[in-house]
Amino acid sequence: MTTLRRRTVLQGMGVSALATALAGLPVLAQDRTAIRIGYAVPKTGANAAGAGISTIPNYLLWVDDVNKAGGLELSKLGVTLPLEVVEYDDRSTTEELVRAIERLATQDNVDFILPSWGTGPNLASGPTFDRFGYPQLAATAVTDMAPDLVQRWKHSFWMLGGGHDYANALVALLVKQREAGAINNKVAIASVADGFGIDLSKAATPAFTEAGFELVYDKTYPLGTSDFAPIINEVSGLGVDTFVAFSYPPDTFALTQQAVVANFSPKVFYLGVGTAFPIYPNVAGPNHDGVMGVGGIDPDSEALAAYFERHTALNGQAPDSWASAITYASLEILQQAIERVGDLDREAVANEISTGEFDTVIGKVKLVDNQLRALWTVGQWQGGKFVGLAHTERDGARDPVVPKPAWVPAA
Amino acid sequence: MLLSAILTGLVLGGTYALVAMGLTLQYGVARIMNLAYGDVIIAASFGAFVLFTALGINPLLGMLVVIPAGFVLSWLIYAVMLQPLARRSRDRGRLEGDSILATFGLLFVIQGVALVIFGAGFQSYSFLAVPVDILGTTIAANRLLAFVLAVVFGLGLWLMLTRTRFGTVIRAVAANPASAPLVGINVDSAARFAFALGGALAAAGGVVVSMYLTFSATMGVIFTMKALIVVIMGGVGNLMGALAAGLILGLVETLVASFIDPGLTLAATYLIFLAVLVIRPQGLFGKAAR
Amino acid sequence: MSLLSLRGVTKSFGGLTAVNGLSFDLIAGETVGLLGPNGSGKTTALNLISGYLPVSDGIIALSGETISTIGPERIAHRGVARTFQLVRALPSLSVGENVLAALAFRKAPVWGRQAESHIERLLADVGLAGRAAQPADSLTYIDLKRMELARALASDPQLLLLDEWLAGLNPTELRAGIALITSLRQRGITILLVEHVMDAVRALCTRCIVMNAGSKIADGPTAEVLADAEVIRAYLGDDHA
Amino acid sequence: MMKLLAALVALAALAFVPAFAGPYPLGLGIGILGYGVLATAWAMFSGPTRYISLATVAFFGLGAYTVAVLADVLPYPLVLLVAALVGLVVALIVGLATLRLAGIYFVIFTFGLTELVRQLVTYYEVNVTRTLGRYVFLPIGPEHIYWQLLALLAATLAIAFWVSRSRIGLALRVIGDDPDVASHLGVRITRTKLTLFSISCVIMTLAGAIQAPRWTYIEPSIVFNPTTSFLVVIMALLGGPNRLFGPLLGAIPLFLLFEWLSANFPNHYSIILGLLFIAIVFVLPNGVLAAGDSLWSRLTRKAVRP
Repeated sequence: MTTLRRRTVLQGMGVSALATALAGLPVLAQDRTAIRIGYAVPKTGANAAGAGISTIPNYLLWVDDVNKAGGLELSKLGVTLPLEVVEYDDRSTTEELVRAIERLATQDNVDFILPSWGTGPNLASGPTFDRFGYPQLAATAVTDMAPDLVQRWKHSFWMLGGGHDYANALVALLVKQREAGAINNKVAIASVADGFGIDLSKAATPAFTEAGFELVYDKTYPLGTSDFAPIINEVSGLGVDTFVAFSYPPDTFALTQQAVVANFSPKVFYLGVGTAFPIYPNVAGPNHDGVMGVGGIDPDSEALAAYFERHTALNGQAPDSWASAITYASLEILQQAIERVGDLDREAVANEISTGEFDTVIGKVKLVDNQLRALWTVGQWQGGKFVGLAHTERDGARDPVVPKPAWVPAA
Repeated sequence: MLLSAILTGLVLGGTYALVAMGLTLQYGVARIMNLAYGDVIIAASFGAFVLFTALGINPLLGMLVVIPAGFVLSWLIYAVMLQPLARRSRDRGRLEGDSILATFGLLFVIQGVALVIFGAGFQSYSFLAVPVDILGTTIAANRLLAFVLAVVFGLGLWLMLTRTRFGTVIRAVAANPASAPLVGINVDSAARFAFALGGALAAAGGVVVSMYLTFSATMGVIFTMKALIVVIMGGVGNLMGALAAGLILGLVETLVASFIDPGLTLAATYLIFLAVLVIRPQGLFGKAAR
Repeated sequence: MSLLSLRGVTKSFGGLTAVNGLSFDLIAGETVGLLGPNGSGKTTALNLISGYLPVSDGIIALSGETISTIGPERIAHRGVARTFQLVRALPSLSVGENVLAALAFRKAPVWGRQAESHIERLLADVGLAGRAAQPADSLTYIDLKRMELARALASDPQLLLLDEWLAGLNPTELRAGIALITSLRQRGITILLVEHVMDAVRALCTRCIVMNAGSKIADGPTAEVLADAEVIRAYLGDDHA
Repeated sequence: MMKLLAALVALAALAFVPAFAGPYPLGLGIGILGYGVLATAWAMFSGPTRYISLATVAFFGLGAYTVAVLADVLPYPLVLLVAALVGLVVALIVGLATLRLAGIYFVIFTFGLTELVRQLVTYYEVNVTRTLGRYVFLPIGPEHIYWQLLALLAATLAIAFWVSRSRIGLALRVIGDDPDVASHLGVRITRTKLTLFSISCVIMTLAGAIQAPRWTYIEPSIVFNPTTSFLVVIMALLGGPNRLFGPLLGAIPLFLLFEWLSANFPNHYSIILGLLFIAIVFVLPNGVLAAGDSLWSRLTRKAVRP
């Protein structure tokens, strides 16, 4: 891991030196030695942990994969070029991110820019991508605004769905369980008071009500809450079979531990971001089995298994089972679009991304209205894998295990 | 329900108090507003994490390594970096400004080292996450442990400060650094020791917190600010104040979450903090400025 | 007509009563010494008059108007200026700015070009002519005291409270200091001075008030008061009585 | 008079920067101006009084939020006016609440206040509007933001200059040195502190409001980021908070340093930055300008000596 980092640093330094040398010169095809990929990601600050799991390792893996394969073939230019990276730390602030993208676009003259991590940063950098005509492959943004945003920013692509997708899928899944008599009618929801939690709870609350569920608890808690004893204690006395938390990583883990300690073991235990993280089984111990959450993967896909292996080998950690594979798939889409266009014409590449069909680790993908609609929406830990239970488009989902196994008290 | 909320709140408050006591010692005696305090906590969490996951050492035993390490590290930080600043500043305002800048730098250094070694991701392990039943309320053993340690350390420190000669020296320096040398006290070494002791307490807090909280290299500042709030609310340099303020904040947070709305817990925390300062500008247990 | 009058003024800190039922009057133009052993409440009395501390009980009036219920800045605007027991210069300001600070915020403020001549004259009065630009924290102790006096005078006071202003001076400086205060008296400023230097008290004060343990134990012409046995006992201890 | 002319010429020259600077230099310009305004406004109150305020981002964020809420409802100049009013009202409340606080208590109070504001805005958005995150789609390009910030910076410097020459500036310095002496000299402490604090906070609020359109998307964790408050303090302290151009001259090199470090050492940014801060405290104990002064005086002294 350390050696890898050192290499990227050297690479980054080399690139910026080169950029300074080349500044102002027109970049001609025959002068090219590489395809320049730029990104600004949070390496420090509040978003660093999230980006360190879903975004940065996949960027590294993709560059490594492409370069090991000899680079990208640009048929119109008659060359095959390796990828060269210019990376910046956006320090988890929007202001830095916007400026870094301006810099990548106009100083470093990179060919393509990869987006930062998270919904807010992707929304905030949308106009800047648009202004410089770079396609934006937002693989870690969950927003119901996507249909409007693609109208506003023609070359933006939204890959992780919106709050309604996840909420509706969850409700549909639970309706079936209720009809099968596996769970009762009572549901408790706790949501983190941040963009993600609110988007999902806003979609879920009416969906649950319309489906005839009784919402006996529906509250938010602030970002940064560390003690969930009050919430779990209250919910455990309400007789719910279904507990839903639209939570963020540290809360996701804390909620699990608190529920185990309080021996609150509802038949359906659903959590938000972080459930699909490879670290989750370490946190929850044997109790991870049967926990549901956002995301999921196809456990039978060989391409995905190979991706997991390569990712683990390069980064020293497994990818998460939600946004990681989609992030990697977004890069594969970019890669294939570039190769099909045969040069670095961003307009043409963006059009190809809009209209083409691509073969990725998550299967065959065709964007609908610039959005990835083929998504795993609900997953569950089964046999050590976070398998998909519900998919927006395709079958082949695993059946949920309801009730989940009862908690095993920690030793 | 009320009893349960109160117990849970006290236990949560115990963590806050434990985390804050070291800082109140550092600020109260050494006059250093240590912005890197939370990063020392996180460093200790990483220490306990590595000992536990790589070497299989129980965090309670791990404390025997991590706490002295925290002491030595803080001792060195003070001796190398802060002592020259303390010596050259004539007045307290100057040292405050300098120490803010210097420890702000230190914060980045510790965080940067942790980022290089451990990456930015979340770390977590599970230890003593077993339920303990107290008066019908289920509490996680690791959180209970934090509370017990807060009380033990608080009591131990209080005894040390009030019953030993060394404690008298520390209190003299805290009360009046200018005149302490007149009675033959070496202010430098007292301040250095207090700063190191504060670091040891931070390390203890870090180990305990790591047992039940998910942490990452960039989370130090959250602990710093929480600790500062507790310290200021209790009255700078006052151990009992830190303990009381920690418990109050824990109680408020839990009671609001249980009976009003979990969405308002942090707002209530800050509101209480601000209200205390508006009514008592020197904190709960602090002495008036004049 | 009395300029300042105290009636039953009391100040307690918690359980400790520092000033207890203090009453006296100052006639305009007088220079009065406030004497007493350490801890007898003299400085507290000055602090109460200048509004630095609020009274616990009693009334302080200036020219017949109560000032014990208003804050120090409004008392200053009524014409009360003071120096502090330990000199309190404004260290980040220059000598001239220290004086300007008083000119600028007094009842009839002086500011800008006009203030410069005032500053120069006030500094010349206390023997600091031509030193306006010097940083205040570079002055010697006696010069700091001079500057503090110039600052107090810049407020254009009717009543000047001097808290051990002559303490810590060498004999030459003391003579100069006494001469300076004498010149103020001649300008018609009423002066209340807390002082331990007896020679100065004899030279300057027409009248003395003596305090012990928070209460007034003597009040009268200087020579009489200083001869009073009780005063000597309170002041110098039983051995001298 | 010459100085004023020079300042006006410099201002006019800076106003032409967007005409030939590319988007990235313009972005740098916006960043520098933004922090320059915040640091200068911060120092206006905190420099002379030495009250270290961490509430900068509370006002900055309030400004940004005001724009986000009202951008579709009111014409832009009116939105800015409302933002300034919001800043003023909050500043007066905060100012009154903190009157009795000093030193570290003031520092942490202002920090807690920022978090409280952020929590309350979040709670309101979550429970009343049921949405977190707002969009600001205003036809205001980077060059407009640049010009507005430049104008704000010019105004801020002009106010700071006026304050330093006026009675209220002197009053603030006297209070900073010794509040007891100040009150005995007739300085109205409450009024002075409140006035300056409010002016400083209104400027911060406007700085946030002006920059809001640049981000398009606004949520509490973006605009109430406490790091901003810390950076402003560090910049002002570095440059020397008691000089007119001190905070600005602290903001420029630090801002460029951050930029350079994050571009060239994205993976070791934190460590290098931290070590630099520590080095700065040791090498330049009184700020950049003071260091420049003492260097200058040393040089001239040498030159005078035979």
